[in-house]
Amino acid sequence: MRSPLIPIISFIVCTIILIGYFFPGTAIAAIRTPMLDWAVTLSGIAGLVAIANLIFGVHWKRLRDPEKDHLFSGLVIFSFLLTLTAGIFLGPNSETFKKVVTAIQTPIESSLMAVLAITLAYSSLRLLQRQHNWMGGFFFVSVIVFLLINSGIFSLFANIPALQDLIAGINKIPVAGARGILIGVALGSLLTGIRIWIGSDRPYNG
Amino acid sequence: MTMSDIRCPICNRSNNENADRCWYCQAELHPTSSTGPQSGGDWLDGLRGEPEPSSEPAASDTPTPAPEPPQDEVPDWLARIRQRARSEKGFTEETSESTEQADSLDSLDSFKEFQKSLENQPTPDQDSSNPEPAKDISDEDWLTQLQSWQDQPTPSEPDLPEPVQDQSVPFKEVAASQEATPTEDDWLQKLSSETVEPEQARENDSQPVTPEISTEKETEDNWLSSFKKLSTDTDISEQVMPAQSEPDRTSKPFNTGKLREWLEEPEKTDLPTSQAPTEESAPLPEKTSSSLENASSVPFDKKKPSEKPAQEIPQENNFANPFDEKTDIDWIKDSSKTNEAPQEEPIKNDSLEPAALPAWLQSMLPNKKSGSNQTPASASSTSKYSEENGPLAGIEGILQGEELTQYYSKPQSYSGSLKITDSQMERSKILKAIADKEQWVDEGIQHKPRSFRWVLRLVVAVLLLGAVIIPMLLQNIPAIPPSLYPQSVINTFDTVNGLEAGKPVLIAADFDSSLYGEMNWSMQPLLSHLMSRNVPIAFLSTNSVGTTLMEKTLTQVVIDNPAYPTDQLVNLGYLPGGSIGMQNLARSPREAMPSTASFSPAWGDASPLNSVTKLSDFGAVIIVTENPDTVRYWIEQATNSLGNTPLLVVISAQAAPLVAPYYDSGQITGYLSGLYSAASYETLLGSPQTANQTLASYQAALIVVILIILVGGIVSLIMVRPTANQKKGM
Amino acid sequence: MKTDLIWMVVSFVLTICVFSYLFGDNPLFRFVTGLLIGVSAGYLAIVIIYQVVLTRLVVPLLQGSFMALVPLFLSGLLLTKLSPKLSKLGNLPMAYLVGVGAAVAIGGALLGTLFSQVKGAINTFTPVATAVSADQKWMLILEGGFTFLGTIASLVYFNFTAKKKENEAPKRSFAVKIFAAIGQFFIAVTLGAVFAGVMTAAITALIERSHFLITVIRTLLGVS
Amino acid sequence: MTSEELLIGFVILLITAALVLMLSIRQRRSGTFPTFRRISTLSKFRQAVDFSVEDGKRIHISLGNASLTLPASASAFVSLITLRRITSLSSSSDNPPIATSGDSTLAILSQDALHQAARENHSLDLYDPTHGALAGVTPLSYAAGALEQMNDDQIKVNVLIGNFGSEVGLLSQASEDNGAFTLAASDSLPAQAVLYATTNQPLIGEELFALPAYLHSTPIHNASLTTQDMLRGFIVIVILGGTLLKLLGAL
Repeated sequence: MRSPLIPIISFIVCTIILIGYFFPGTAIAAIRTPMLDWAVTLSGIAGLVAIANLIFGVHWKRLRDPEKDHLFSGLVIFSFLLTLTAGIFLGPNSETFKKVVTAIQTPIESSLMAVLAITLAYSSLRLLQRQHNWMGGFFFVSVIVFLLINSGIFSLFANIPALQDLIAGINKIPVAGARGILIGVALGSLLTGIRIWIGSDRPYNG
Repeated sequence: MTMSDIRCPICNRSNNENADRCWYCQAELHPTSSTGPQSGGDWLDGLRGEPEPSSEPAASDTPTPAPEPPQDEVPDWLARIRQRARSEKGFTEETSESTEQADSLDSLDSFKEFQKSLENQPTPDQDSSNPEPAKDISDEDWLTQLQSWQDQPTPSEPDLPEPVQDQSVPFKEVAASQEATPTEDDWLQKLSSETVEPEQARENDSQPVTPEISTEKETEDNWLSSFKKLSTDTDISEQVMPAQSEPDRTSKPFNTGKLREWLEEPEKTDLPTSQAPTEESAPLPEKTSSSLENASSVPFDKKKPSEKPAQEIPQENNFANPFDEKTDIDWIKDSSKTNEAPQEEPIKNDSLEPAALPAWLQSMLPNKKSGSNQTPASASSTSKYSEENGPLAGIEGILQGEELTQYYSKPQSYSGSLKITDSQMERSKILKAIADKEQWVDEGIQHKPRSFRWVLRLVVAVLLLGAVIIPMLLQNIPAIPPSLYPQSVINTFDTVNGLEAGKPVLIAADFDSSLYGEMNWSMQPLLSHLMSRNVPIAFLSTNSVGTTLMEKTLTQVVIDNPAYPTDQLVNLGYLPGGSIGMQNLARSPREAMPSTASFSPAWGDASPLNSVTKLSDFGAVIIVTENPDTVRYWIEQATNSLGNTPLLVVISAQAAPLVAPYYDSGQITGYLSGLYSAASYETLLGSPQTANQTLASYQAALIVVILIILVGGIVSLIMVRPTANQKKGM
Repeated sequence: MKTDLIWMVVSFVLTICVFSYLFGDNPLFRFVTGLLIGVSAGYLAIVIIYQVVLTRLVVPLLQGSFMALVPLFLSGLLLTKLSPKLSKLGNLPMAYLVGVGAAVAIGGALLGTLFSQVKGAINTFTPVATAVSADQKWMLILEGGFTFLGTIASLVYFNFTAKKKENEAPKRSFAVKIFAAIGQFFIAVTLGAVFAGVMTAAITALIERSHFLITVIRTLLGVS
Repeated sequence: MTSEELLIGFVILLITAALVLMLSIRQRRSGTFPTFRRISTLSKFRQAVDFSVEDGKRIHISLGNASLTLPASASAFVSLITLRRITSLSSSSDNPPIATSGDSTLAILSQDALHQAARENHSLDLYDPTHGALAGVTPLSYAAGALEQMNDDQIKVNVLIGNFGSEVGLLSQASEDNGAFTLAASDSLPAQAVLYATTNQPLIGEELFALPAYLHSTPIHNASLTTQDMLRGFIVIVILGGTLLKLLGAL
């Protein structure tokens, strides 16, 4: 059953925060501050809900499904519970508990990024196969040029008078494109936000 | 996606020309689906098109196998058919005499309108000028009838006539000729629509909308009902013909679906039902009269058993679904039965038909009825149909007038060649794709076997790891030291150099574990510089792991700067809420982060932060992140509160081009991006450390990557041809 | 010290397991990904409990803050999302969050990016005023003009509106096409530069991991 | 930011919202819709969805890891709208799409989106809340969780829409390795760059925000996109005028 209450609440909250944003000295701005605090708290609680759903909804369910990978889900649940228990007993500031991040999470994630380096290099082999057009050509050349710049190899030719200016000039080109893209993304964000604000898009259930 | 060639008849939006259905509303796009009668789909056409015999109830009763007479034969079954046609005609004449005349005026008016509309359109006259139909009238005639049969009545048919000779050409020509004859059906449909409920007629005509299945069904019903009307309620012809001063027509109830050839060259036709002289005497313009001729043609030719269904079936099957296919086969059998005993049981079949036929078979009823079995039973069923479904049941006259106006006002035009052939082609493509188990493959990419890909990937990995590890192991491979210093690095260095000694800086350690290695090395020289200047450092993170990793880095840097007092480091912990948290911090740092990560007061007198009440009280704010969006969020939320406090950024190399616009705009005072910037900073600082030590590996790996990309690019240029889409760019 | 060595070995093994992905998806890789998901979720849960629930919800309530009742109420409703039957009650706090999110998106986009970037684009030629010589001035004008053209063209490239003629694909006007083509160049160069940056960052991660692996091996072997 | 700038911003906001509403109402009344340029990837995507449904395969939608408390929430909203639309498009399939996300609020909203779509398509019996799940809480753990889903043989279409980092390269490469169709769009430039190099014709820049209009095409979405273009034109004029004045001043 759809209730008009839900979108109305969304609209009011959005309006109050926006007014507080654009008119910081007004009374509404004072209301806005605790409202934002509540949102912070809520997002934290939402985190707990989603994690509970991930562990006890998705992976627990998989564990009971004979067709699914039990080992993977079992490992997720086990490592979660172990970390949670350690965190509760040791506290978040315990050096031992921090090893969870520094000795487990960070090595795995950093290694994944290292694997990404190889994956991207491998994908780059077929870069021009994928984008076999002139835009792809510019992309290709741009990648080569900026990799050369990033490598610092031009320091070998530091004696060439205008080289630094040339590199600075080349670095300006992506600034122009990035600015255009950033403005465009901001426009899209603005319009999307407005659609949510006026209630035409309702990502929530209601 | 988007819009290219085909505009959806429902939502009026453009769609890709290859699309079967509207991207937005799911309505069918092709002309066959864009009109009511045609939207019934090709499978209905398949049913209706060839198997006239299917409309033969007699056939269904006689379980004989389906012979497939050669196309050129003129067997004696034709004689039987004609004989049967005569009998049927006679029967329907009787029926027509008993039809009601309640709607005669409306019908007449609408018919006149229709005639007028036809005057400006190409008509089947073209067919009459074509000598071909006259050659083998027995065959061609039959073919024409077959095709006219097959085509569903469509409003715009008059502009579609094609020479009948084309019918002998497979596929496209057949399709074209199938569209030639629908003029008759169309004409019939219009006439018959007088008695069809307006809603249904509208669906047939202009709103093929909505789900395909329902549309098909509705269309089918309308189609059926129209034929029922025409074949049984001969009042149409009765009403029309008198109005056109053609009394002969009124006596011919079968004027709804006859062959043009038969009408135009009656002398060559041995059909006994030829009323051509009467029809041609109609005081109408040439085109219209020819239409009238078509209209007045007795459609019982359609009832003839097909000689060529066996030839046409495969063509139809190209687009008919398996169900159709099966049906077609049934029809072949039926046709053979009909051939054998065409006249035996017409009346008997009529009596059995309503209860015995399944839905799909009912779709063929119009043929049967229009062709022969125009029994009172079918007539009543038609009227019953109208009464049941119409919102104004029993007030048909009123509805007719209103509906017809709308009906004629929106004639739809089809191109003769595209109408069915495209559909067939589409479906054949889809079928082929399904049969081939087509998968989504990037255009222009030659997909290698999995093993090959693994090998290639391993080669790349070995090359890269070799480039990285060898300089580390050998330690004597020289790196190219930085000598070109980016202005952003110099600005950062100058800013840190200019910081007041006791004024704390705030570091937002908003990086996660994935790029910790890069961030760690990138920020170390900056942190070292800060510590060398004895600047208190407060740090926080909007990321759950940021402060933990920052602590680790600071621990490493402190080891290199033993003079720096560690009580100058304040871990404010996790700042929840993303940009909302940033806003809160910008508004009031003390409220946003009241305590340290260890839950001690962060802003007390003993704290190095005791002088800070607002963000601008910090000597500098330094954002350390791998994510350019994070920089953006900080700029968006904190710029107003910073005042003159410089904003510095240590960022991953991947985000450097995105930070540059903010740097150019003056929102960022300076930034370091990646390992090479860190190496430059170390050089500026005069203490080359980790960044410089790994520079050889870094440069070697990047050069290998460049070579890999170059080789791949050259191979691509040599081996791959661009597709049409790719040539156009993105 | 011994503990550190154990953790180092753990990190080493985990790194090797991840690198096994180069041979495709395999049990070792699945093991580390499962571990990563579980551990990171557990760590975040602890951080939320300590830094959000305790400090922002429980402590203010214990201190008698009535304002904390509102987030408490909303949090209670949000927890109903765990139950399929009661999940409707959770729509209210989600609508609240969405409203906040929309406001943040609007404010950030309008004031944070649009204003600043438009100002930045307008100030493209500002350095011209600081030129000390005519040559430098013209160089700066040229550079500014290039950046300016790139910004405008990139913006125009994304223009979605097109004109549609009967039986033809939608087409953009000629002027838009020209600018879009120029914009494509700038966008391609920008994406190329960013991709080069991504490659550089990933390579740095590879170097860091390789450095770590070599360090561990050396440590285990007793080689300095 | 000065109070004048804030006021100007607020006025622009109001005008933009009014324009969206006005154009939407106008489209509703007139029944005419604006024409947008062709984005060929979306045509292929539609075909891929059809194929997936016909094959009885599943569609996987990665919603990214944008939090609602970050400005990137806009991309999260777009991904949710897209999820709902794709769920509707594939409603005839026995295997409804699965959605993975890297943010908790997004995960909850993805469940809501799936539920809404199931309700609209009268397929609530197929609705499973675990089909909209948090895959991981950090970008890389999210990528790892999404990889786990993508390696499922049942997945033949992968939709990567939302806020990603460069780790999206792992996802796009895995999708290609599995022979699945990939529709990718992100508001993040590193992700766009990676997708441009690793997938065939990804959506670039703000094309992500045009998705609702292209996929759903309701009057409000069309009006939104039209307004976006109008604002773009306005910004171009402002930049042109402002630059000209600045240049004249500098010279």
